[in-house]
Amino acid sequence: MLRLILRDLRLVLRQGSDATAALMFFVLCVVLFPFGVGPEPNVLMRIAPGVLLIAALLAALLSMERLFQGDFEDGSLELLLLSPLPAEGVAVAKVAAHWLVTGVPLMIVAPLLALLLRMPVDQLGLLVGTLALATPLLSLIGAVGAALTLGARRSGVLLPLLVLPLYIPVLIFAAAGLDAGLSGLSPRPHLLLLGGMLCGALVLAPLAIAAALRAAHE
Amino acid sequence: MLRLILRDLRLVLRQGSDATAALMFFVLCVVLFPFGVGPEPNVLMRIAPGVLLIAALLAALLSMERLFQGDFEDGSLELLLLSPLPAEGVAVAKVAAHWLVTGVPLMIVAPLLALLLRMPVDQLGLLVGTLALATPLLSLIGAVGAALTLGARRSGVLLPLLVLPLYIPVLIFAAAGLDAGLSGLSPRPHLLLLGGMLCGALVLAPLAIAAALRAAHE
Amino acid sequence: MDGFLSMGGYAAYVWSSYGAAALVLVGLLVLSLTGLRRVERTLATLEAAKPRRKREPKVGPVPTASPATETAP
Amino acid sequence: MHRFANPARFLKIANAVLPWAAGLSAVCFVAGLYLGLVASPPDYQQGDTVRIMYIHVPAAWMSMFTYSTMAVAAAAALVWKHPLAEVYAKAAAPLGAGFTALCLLTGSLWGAPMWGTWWVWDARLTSVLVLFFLYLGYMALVDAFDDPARGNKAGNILLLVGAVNVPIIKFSVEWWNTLHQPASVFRLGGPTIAASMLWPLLLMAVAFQSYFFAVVILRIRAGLAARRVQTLRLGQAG
Amino acid sequence: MTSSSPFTGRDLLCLRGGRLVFQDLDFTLAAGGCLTLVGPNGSGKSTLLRLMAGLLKPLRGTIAWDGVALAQDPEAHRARLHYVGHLDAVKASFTCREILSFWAGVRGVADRAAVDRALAAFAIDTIADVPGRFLSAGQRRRLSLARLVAAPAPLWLLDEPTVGLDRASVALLEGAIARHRADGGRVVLSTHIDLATPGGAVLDLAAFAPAEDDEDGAEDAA
Amino acid sequence: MTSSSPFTGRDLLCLRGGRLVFQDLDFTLAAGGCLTLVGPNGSGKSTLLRLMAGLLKPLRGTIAWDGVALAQDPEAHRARLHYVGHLDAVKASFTCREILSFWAGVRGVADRAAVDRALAAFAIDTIADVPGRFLSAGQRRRLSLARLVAAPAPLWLLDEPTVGLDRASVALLEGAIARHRADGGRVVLSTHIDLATPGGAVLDLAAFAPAEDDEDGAEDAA
Ligand code: HEM
Ligand SMILES: Nc1ncnc2c1ncn2[C@@H]1O[C@H](COP(=O)(O)OP(=O)(O)OP(=O)(O)O)[C@@H](O)[C@H]1O
Ligand SMILES: Nc1ncnc2c1ncn2[C@@H]1O[C@H](COP(=O)(O)OP(=O)(O)OP(=O)(O)O)[C@@H](O)[C@H]1O
Ligand SMILES: [Mg+2]
Ligand SMILES: [Mg+2]
Repeated sequence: MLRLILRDLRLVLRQGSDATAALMFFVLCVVLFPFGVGPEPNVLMRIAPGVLLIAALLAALLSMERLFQGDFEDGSLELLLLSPLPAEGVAVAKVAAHWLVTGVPLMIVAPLLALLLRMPVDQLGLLVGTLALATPLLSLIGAVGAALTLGARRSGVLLPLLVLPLYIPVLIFAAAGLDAGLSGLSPRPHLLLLGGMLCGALVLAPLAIAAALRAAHE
Repeated sequence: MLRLILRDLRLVLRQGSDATAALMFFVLCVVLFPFGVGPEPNVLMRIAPGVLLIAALLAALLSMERLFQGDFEDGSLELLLLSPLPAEGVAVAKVAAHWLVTGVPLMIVAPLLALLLRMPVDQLGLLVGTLALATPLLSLIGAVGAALTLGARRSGVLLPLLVLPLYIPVLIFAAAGLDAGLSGLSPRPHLLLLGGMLCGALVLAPLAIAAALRAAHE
Repeated sequence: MDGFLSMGGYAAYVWSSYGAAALVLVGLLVLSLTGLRRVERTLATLEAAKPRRKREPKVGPVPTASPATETAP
Repeated sequence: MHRFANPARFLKIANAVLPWAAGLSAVCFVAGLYLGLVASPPDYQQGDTVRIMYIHVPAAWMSMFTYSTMAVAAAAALVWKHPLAEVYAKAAAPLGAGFTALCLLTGSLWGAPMWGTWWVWDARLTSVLVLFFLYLGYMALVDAFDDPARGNKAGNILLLVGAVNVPIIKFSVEWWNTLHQPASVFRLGGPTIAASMLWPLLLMAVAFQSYFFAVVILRIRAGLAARRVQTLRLGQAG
Repeated sequence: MTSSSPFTGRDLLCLRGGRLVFQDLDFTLAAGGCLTLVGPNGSGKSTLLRLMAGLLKPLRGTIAWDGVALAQDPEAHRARLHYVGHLDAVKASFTCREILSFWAGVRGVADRAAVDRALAAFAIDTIADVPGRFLSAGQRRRLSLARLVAAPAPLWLLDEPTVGLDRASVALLEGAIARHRADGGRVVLSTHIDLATPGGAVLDLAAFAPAEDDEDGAEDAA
Repeated sequence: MTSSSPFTGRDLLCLRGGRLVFQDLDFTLAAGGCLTLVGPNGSGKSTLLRLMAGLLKPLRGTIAWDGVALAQDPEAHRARLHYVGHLDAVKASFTCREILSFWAGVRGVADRAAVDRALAAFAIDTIADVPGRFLSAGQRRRLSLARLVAAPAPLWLLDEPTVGLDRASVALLEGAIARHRADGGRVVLSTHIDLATPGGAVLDLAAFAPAEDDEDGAEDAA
């Protein structure tokens, strides 16, 4: 499993631009909103947490599509499922590699972008904390969707359709936590909820992913 | 060429979910914003045109990725390039089919969503008109990006990187037109600009797409 | 000197502009130089690794091979 | 032009040019910085912030110049298959991105005291931002392919498509009303001040330009060497 | 189908991924002729076929039809060739007949009878209404080959056409090639197994591989 | 490698895409044995190999190793098999050696010498450091086959392993199979061409086609 994670990370490094490109998309997406919404600072400040989270969500979603696709198409996934590794182990390894490559860099850049959108400095810790809970959740849930749509005809449009409804609760609680922080309330209950969802997903998602991967190879 | 358009339309209908899924994504995306931003009506109303346009843009972007991919991977594109059709004709046909399948239905649903976001009824005509200019532009520009990233390693994340900056002007002028309409000014200059961009893209994009498709098969 | 450094009260803006310029220009220069050093070193080791094979044909095929690139369609 | 097609001949010329370009750049930087920071007076309207101009304007010019030359190189590579053109475009891209980033950054730093805001979404600023992303997109696209030749080709097409952006940057101030001043720097405080600001500006412009030539020659040399390394590796393997 | 125009390649040199694949390669193919490309893996059979189709351009040398270089009139060349590569262009949700009529239509044949004839020629008429996703490897390949018969074209370029075919289908393919040649058509194919091509020429690509110590040419050219 | 446990299938019936592929199929494979699957296109060779690998489940009947049904202990079965399908699992940006050591590592072999031996066994040691993107069809396939040698496993399931191989490589494969069998390994392979498997059994899948489809089969073969 560790070997698989390392191989995936090496694959990303070798092929260069994955981490940077998902990140780039995140940055671009945040930058896009002022265009559509107008440059008024107070409006921007008001929607900053929502925009950051939605951008993170979309970045995760987009990079998710290729999570299993490459290995599926060239037969690697078939071989991995036929290897002595349990299918759940394969699933965990792929998700971990995805999170290390997209979630972690995103957590690092997010505070900078938040500053640009004029979020107060004392909220940045909360932002990073929320993202630390939200990004692995996004990776886990998205991977379930990616595994389910594997080999599906229009996976590019099917995947968001499946995954977005599951992403919405994450978005709601993360945004609620950030809003609570901004308005001086305690974000704890929302963060605890997110943490609970993360624990649940850590247990359930690998099982679901493994089952979906096996089904894709019937 | 007509045959190719018809075949693409049939492919979409047969495989079911493409048109509906892009549309669904559009709807979901618009619905997502209240969650991220909070339900305050005046904020929502203020950002409605921007949100609608950004959602249209993202829907176009996402459905774009598979535009040539399927035909590329199964060898159909190779055969089309070797057929007596000129490569530019292939490009135009694919873009036309994409627009018919995503742009047109989107134009039909957009007014309904706009009503949900409390856009004034007398602005709906302008909204549809703006989308009628913007969606073909999105299809044309996106197709250039899709053709360029064909066979690239991380096309899923590279494509937005290439295409979003080119989408930004479209977004700006469309949003400016809608905003002008909302504040009682004439949207004409912005729409004329969009129209000019569309004419330019209609001439340039097929050439660029054809060149990129040929390069993808070297 | 103080007046020079304070830039009429705009020190933060002016000096960070010049600082950024220095950073970008020097950074690009250093990156380019180290990149060049690195490839030239690998090139040297690669060429040293197989000198025998390369010397002999240098006399013959090379002149015919390089015009090929110039007349490439 | 075809005389330069041969890398060896190009390298001979480039190596001869390199020290001159580097030297000119150093001299102009020293002179320009002295004139710009010390000798020239502050503007009567903008005060000392006007000194940002000596970075901002050369960087802006170079960002457009670099992109234009890259687009020409792309056309040369696509039409005449000129072997050096792609190496040039690839070598120049990070420099262009750097200049564009500088232009954006110094513009923001200038805008904060002058306009009261770091950033507005007007046509000039937006089109420069698009230029920046075009550079990044080009660099990402070129090395996203397994086959370098294929990456170069895709990059060339992108460069040509993006070339429409350059006139938009140039004329954005005339076509749309924006906060950014039009090409009017020389009118700011009358002809006498213009001379004292014109000299440092021109010196800095020459310094940037020759810096670009010097560094791009280094980068082209690296690009040519990298190509050789790759073919040697492949030849060894096969 | 004109009968006297030769299809020729002169002095071809091809680079792939920065590496010299073959050089000094010449070929001539008259009407009714067949050229079989053989050679070990990686010797450039697929590369040469893509050159002949115009998908790749040679770094040196020219390929010409009746004395006119391909680069001068790519449209005309495309109109006269059929290419069957490693990929089968089979859409999962279309039936065999739909796929075949689309490709025939692209080449201007809108005739249902021609499509049915082509299906029968490769014994896939029994699965004509089965969607692509249910086809086995050999069935897909046969569907891909049926394009050759559905819309006539004077030049067939076939890259390992027998891959995945059972023996009966190989015989059908040999028959189709023989009939095509009897009508004045020409065929270039690559293969690792024996395929009966009476009177056809064989081109061994191993003979044009760059000499071991000749790699400087490749280096300079890259 | 245990030597007495038989690998058996009993009374297998398989549906694919809602269609009956074969029924009443039995097979037995003892240690050192080789089973060659033949049959026309679409007769179910690939399907049977995927059943044996445990990727598909039969609708009726059981496949068992030493009397233990696969479904009861899929992990143990996965640990003992090698599968080479139509896809080669070659990553464009890794070199041949990296790809091979990864797959060997997944099966617990972290030994560089074993990887080098496997590369040599299929004559790809000369391109060991070439990235996957530059491989031709046959070179990729050889790399895929080298997995068999790099990490030993008692059961080899090979779906048309000779596709794309030149003659020299086919001989290398035959040698590898013979050595594997001499060590007590067993091999199931499907093929359309002749492959020397001395003392091996042949299973013709055409014999197990469902009755009502018999005429289709006949037409297919014709
Ligand atoms: C991020 C913000 C900014 C960007 C992207 C930007 C971009 C540019 C560009 C591209 C040019 C070259 C125009 C040409 O050659 O025609 C330019 C020139 C110039 N900019 Fe800016 N600019 C920014 C902010 C500012 C600010 C805040 C000021 C001053 C208050 C300023 C003053 C100037 C001046 C004086 C010129 C020279 C015009 C001339 O050619 O005479 N810019 N800028
Ligand atoms: N897409 C590619 N990019 C770069 N190099 C390639 C590519 N495809 C093949 N090559 C290289 O070109 C050479 C010739 O490959 P080609 O596919 O033409 O061989 P082939 O004769 O068809 O072999 P096979 O019998 O294995 O199919 C090989 O050495 C290979 O390494
Ligand atoms: N993924 C699939 N889904 C549904 N049906 C399939 C699928 N793959 C194959 N089939 C059907 O199952 C049958 C057996 O296919 P299989 O691929 O096992 O044949 P095969 O003997 O390997 O043929 P070939 O020699 O052409 O490879 C065929 O009739 C085919 O229509
Ligand atoms: Mg080949
Ligand atoms: Mg099969």
